[in-house]
Amino acid sequence: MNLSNHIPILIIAIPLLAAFLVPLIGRINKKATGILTTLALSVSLILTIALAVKILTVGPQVYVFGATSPSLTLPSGLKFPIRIMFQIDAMSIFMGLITAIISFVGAIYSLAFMEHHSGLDKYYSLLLLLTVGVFGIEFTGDMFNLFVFLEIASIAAVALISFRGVNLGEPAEAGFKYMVVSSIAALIVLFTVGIFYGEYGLLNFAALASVIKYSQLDKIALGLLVPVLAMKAGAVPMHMWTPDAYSEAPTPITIILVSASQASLYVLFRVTFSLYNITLNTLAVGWIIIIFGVLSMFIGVTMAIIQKDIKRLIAYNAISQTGYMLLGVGVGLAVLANPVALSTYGITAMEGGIFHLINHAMYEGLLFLTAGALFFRTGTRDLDEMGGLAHSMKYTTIFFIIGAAAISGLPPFNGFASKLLIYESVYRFNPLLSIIAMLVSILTLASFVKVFHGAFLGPKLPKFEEVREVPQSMVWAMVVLSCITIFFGLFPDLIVKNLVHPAVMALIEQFKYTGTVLGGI
Amino acid sequence: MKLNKYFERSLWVFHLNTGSCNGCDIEIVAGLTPRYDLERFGIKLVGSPRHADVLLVTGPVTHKMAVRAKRVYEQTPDPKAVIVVGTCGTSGGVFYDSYNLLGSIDKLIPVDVYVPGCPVRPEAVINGVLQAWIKLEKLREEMKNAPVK
Amino acid sequence: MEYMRPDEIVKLFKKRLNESAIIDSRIETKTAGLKKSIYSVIWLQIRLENFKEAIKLLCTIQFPHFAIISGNDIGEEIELIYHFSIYYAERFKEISINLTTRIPKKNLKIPTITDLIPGAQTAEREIKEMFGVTIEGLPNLPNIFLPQDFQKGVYPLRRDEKGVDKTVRKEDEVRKVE
Amino acid sequence: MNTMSLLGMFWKIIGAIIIAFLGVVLGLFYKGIDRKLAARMQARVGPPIRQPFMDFFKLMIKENIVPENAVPWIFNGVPIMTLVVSITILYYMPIGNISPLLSGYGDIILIVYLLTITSIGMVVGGFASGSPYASVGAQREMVMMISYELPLVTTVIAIGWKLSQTYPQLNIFSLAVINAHPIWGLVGPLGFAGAILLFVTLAIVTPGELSKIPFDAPEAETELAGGLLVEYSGRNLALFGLADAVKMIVMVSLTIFLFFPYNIAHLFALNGVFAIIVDSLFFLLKLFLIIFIEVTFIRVAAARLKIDQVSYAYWIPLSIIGLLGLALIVLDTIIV
Amino acid sequence: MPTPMGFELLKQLFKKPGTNVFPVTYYPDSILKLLEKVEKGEAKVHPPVEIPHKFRGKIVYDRDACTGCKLCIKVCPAEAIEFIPDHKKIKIHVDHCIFCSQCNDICPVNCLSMSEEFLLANTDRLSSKLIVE
Amino acid sequence: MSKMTYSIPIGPVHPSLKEPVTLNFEIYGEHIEKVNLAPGDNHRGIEFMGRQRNPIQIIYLAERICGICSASHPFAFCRAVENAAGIEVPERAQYIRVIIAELERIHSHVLWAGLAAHEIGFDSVLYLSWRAREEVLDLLEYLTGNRINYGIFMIGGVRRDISKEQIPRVRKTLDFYKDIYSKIEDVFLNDPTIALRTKNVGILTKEDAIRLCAVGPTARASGINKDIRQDQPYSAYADLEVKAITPDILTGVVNGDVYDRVIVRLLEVVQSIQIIEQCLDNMPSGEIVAEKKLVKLLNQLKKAKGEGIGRHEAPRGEVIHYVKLNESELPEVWKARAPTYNNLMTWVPMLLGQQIADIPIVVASIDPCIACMDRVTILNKVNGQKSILTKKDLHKLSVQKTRRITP
Repeated sequence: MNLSNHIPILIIAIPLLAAFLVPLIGRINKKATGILTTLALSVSLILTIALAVKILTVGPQVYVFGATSPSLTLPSGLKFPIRIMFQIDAMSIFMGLITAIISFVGAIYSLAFMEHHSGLDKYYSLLLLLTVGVFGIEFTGDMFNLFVFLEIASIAAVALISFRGVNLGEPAEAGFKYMVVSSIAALIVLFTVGIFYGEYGLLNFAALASVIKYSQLDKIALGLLVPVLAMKAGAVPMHMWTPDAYSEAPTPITIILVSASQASLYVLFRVTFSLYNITLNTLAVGWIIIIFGVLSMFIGVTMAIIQKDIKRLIAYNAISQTGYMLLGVGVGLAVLANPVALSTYGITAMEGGIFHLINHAMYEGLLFLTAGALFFRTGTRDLDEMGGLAHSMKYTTIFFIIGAAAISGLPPFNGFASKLLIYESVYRFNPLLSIIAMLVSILTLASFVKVFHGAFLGPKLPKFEEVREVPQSMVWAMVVLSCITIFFGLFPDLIVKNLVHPAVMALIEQFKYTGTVLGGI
Repeated sequence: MKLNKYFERSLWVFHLNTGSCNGCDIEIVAGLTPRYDLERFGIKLVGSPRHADVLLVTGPVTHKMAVRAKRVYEQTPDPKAVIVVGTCGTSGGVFYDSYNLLGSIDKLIPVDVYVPGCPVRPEAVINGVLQAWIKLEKLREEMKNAPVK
Repeated sequence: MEYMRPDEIVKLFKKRLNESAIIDSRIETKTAGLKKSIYSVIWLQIRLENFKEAIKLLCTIQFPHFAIISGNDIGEEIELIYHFSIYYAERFKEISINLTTRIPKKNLKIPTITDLIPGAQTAEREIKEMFGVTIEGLPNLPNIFLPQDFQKGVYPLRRDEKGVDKTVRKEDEVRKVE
Repeated sequence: MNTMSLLGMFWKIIGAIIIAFLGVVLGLFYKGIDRKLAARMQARVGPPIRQPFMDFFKLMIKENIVPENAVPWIFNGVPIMTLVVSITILYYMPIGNISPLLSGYGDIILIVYLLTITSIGMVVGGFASGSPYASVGAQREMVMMISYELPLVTTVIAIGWKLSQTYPQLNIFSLAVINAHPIWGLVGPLGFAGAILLFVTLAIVTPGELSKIPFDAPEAETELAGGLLVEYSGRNLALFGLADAVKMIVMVSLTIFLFFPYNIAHLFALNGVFAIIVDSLFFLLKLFLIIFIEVTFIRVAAARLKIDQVSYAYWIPLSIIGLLGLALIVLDTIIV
Repeated sequence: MPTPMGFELLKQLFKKPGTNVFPVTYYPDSILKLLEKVEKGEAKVHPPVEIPHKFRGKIVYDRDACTGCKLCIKVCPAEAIEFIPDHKKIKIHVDHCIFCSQCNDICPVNCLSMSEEFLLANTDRLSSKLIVE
Repeated sequence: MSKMTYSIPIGPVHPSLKEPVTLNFEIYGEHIEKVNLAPGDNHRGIEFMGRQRNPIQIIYLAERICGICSASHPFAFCRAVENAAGIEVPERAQYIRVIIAELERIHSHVLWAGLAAHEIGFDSVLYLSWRAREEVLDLLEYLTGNRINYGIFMIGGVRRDISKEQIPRVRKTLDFYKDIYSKIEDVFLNDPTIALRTKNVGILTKEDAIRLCAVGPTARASGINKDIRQDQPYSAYADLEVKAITPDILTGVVNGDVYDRVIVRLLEVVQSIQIIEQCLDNMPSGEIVAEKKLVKLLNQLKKAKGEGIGRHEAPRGEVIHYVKLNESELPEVWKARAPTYNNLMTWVPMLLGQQIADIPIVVASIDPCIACMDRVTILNKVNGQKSILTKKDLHKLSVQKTRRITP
């Protein structure tokens, strides 16, 4: 019974505790709140990494609250997992890493970015809660807790999105939109929980997976879950909330929101792969997801190109990038039932999709941060207002270039690495998909050249005479992300082999997932 | 100012008309056409003074163009040469006694070679370029002997 | 209306405008080539008051081709010659018509003809700038030829004190003298 | 790659230097030939073939002016970046039967992207100059880049797909593989027609990619006075020139790899050094021919198109041709 | 491209170029050395396109025949002719001359005539080469 | 700047203009919203200079109004002086004048064809046509003694005769043009890319052409068959059958676009060849100049009193000179109007709504001769009162524009 077994709960608990401490500290010293948050998140980051190492070496870990075994023996001698438990395999920890890094960076960034705002204590505790929620979604092992954490995250997020002031129009609207969306999502999830419980009397993923038989009810449940989760992930055509939320939220929150949407993406994968797996008609569902993906890619980018607001532009690009992940994993799902195809290109496609997940979090975060930096200095998000900032904000410019190059999949940045995986596997499934994907990434490039030209190039504008580089902490936040971006870009095989591949396998090999829980029984 | 033997082997020309009668201008263009083909010597007409090595100036300088001519000359990166083509650019020719003329170009910018003629024949243009080569080569010799700072 | 011989045209002018309007009229006939084929040029000098209606009348004959306005500074007056040609686009038919009018320097004003012939705008602006003639009814457009900062009250083609006095002599006079 | 022995690394570096050098020299050389041929077609003597070299050396000594509106570090950085990138592409290219220096996953897609970077380099450079002409030029370049991407990608993917159907286990997008399996051998009559269509597509994309007449709207001399290069002078201009030359080699060799990867050494039962020499020479010959067809001739035999005409030409007719080619190849495979 | 121009160009490719390679085909290794050679007569310079009879080139002045009647000055459009009062002769500044040969026509004693020399480029417009007297 | 239009100045120093003139465009996207002409960069105050010179000197001044029309202006000027002073020109001289004028027309049109091709980036055609042009230049040099600025016109006649032994050479050249012409025509009328760039570009309706008093090929391409050689024949034209060329002769329709102007000019080359041949065939013998003795001529002109206009159909359109002699050595008034002076205004209707890429070809399509046009303007400052933006604003606006048109 050493401490290392308790890492999972610690990862959640520390930020949670901090969340409640922050207001108290805030009474004493405003500054301290930020510091505390950063500390808490850094600790959970370290723990996450530690856990990741453990899991990737030892194997999946099940953490049961208040017991050693998840199962409860009924008088009848029947055993099945009933206790609240975290079930963390390669996939979950992969997501966990993303969240940990992003939230940590967000916290650092906030230090300077939010300096002049009031109500910092609320801000930070909400931030922590949001993080906790996201962590929970990724770690939890049963449907109901999924719902709980979903709610936690949503509520925190709603508050944060409209943090800039409910009296201001846009933030309020954005917050409201998000509230509606997420409550619908939560309700649907709850509904499906009902369905499953009613049908099997089980809530634990693993247990469900082992008994699920793809009955009519299950079909309904799936039919409800897939769109809803896609909506939470901001896939076209249910993307209306994304641009508002992303652009109106304070920048550090925006990037955490990105990882939150990815969390729901994760849930989508979890449901389709680990829960249903080959029981369902993979080809059909796969295609549905692929279509979601292609739509998101294309519409997202075309919308992005016409934007004038830099954050909205990036937000729309975020949508189109989500499309890539859906595409990659969708192809994987589509050929799940066909071992040959799966081995030749299915796995690669999924690797691409999953790898893109983390890459996306990194460069998207970076881009949002640079956008935030511009906003921080110029006080505007309108591209027509800006211009010639490369003269005064050299670092920001460089970070932006890195981010833009990465998102448009230019070598040697991480975006290229993951997109390449997608291209060179997807075209075997259907050549057109690859063509569209490549075209989209060129369009993405175009949209970012536009930003680059508008905001950074050109003559120094008189009104921005006094503009200078952003404060240390923000720069460092961006440095962290750009380092990761470049590192992933330079040694993709390293990451794919050690981090992504296991995650993909965790998704594909359902029995392992169930085994970890039920095996103990 | 640096010079090397490749400079005069690829003189890129920017054509500047400061109020000429077209005669010289079309003869310059004719110089590029098959019959005379200045491109044999690596001479090529460019669209931007930034790319130019040689300014071919034609015509008496009207006050208006004087400003432009000066600006173009400044925009041209060093090392550069100026060749005046045509009598009116050299001295004013028939165009004198007017309230709007500056007269010859050398009042405005330093001129290296004058090519009188009204209008000059394309061969005369080539000959003018030849003079420029000679001048440049001599200059290089000097620089070799006594490197200018 | 049907084709009219030069003398008929002059008659028409005399008829339509009152007698005093036409100060002087003459028809030149020139010959060309071996065949000595003939073409004619009409010179009409018209009082300033009737000038505009003369143009109107001309337009009724056929929409004239407007060439140019020549100006000349003759002491107390400025003489403007509007060069037109009509009956173009037919072999041997075209007739050049030059309408002359004189404007006293006391009151340099002449109505515009751009309302009838838009193509005349450039020429009128030119006259305005060269001789300081006010063209009534011409929208106050920026100088087409003179710069905005051109010395006020100086009209280059005037022969009196308002003309350009000193001109840049040939630049190497000096050299010549030595 | 990261598990490469030190010696191998060393050799690679040497090779890299050699190839970079060769690429540049060849590029300029072929540029010279291109200019000479163009001149001859226009009944002129034309410049000596070594003219591009002289231009380069001349430009290197010219003063390098940075306009005050420009962002200096971007303005000066872009040409270098462009050149480096276009040279990098060469490292992925097998010449004759010499295998490429670098190779990994999907080289050809990588190449497509690197080509994009070179264009983007020009665009950014143009924008960075802060002159209206340059901006218009840059916008046009941007539009063109997007326009010809679809046909280009279609061609590449189509061929890759065909290969993948025939040899599922190969690493399809590596040029070496494509080079080893000519498309013509794999397809039936239908696919053959498709392949021809694809070749046409690529042949028309090439001048656009190199922004040569009739697709040189971005640098239109008589409209934009040199377009996006208008503010560049001296060293930067020289570098752009080099990049352009190398890019020409790259694009044309791309055509060769995709469509004419044949070697002749084995016909003479040669092997070892001779084979390499013969094939390299043969490769140069192919290079020459394709350049003549795709660049020189089209360049001198057409007028410059307007940007909207260019963009239309690429988006609608050419894309359709490309997709048709793809469709034919797919059909061919399914039927057989 | 299968356009009329296309065929024309291809035909042209195998024809001889219509260029008159004056003074030399390509840039020589050293222009000065070349000129020396030409001086010595070792190298030959390709002549320009031959100029017709009665071409109006650089003006030639027969100083002795001139009577100083100043008619040429009267008609010269470019004021290229300068009268030197003390010995009643004229001096022609070629850098002003526009080669109209009007002075030749009006000269009562035909002391002025046009040569066929038209390669007058010079680095100094006041050089003796450009002044006839 | 409401619709985020931004302004681009073309000229005075711009590769597509061989002569300085400034056009300011307000561009929206790639399309032209507003055109603002600011000529005058090329002004030399020639008429002013004319006041201090005697008629013979003015001939050469007139010649240098424009190097390309260097036969037209002297022609018109001489006719004006002759009309004013009542000098009769010998028939042979009239014929020689016409021959020279028509040779110049050939040279000018072929030159224009080349330049037009150059503007749309078709340099091969430039080289083709300019190679052809060299022939006529040689001929002119052979007849007059100079390639350009022929200096052959003299008040009361011409300075050089076309002798018997020169005629074969002339015919040779004409034959050369007969066969090269077919080639050029084929290129211009059958090349797809040229058609793409010239058809339906820069349209000038017949109404506009009449109202703006357009002249020359520009007017004829819009369907006005107006040609002084036909309408009011002078010199030898009176004996020749000259018909004004309009595009419908070839195509049957009149669009008034650039393509039509190309057609008109090409056809006029053929016409000129025919005219010259007719002239050569029935060229009368006799004197070539009314007054051989220049001194006498000068005195005669000094005594003369009167006014006269001289008109001539230059390659670009009607040239008209007005001269008033008033018993003095210097003419009292000398007014010269070149075709471009009238045609300049037609740029505005032609250019509106076109693209940036069309500017060079449209501007070139009227075959502008700024040197002619500007002869009268005094100093000129770029773009009158219309606010031409500083380079910075320009850039800024183009930045905004990029946002719209990228991609």
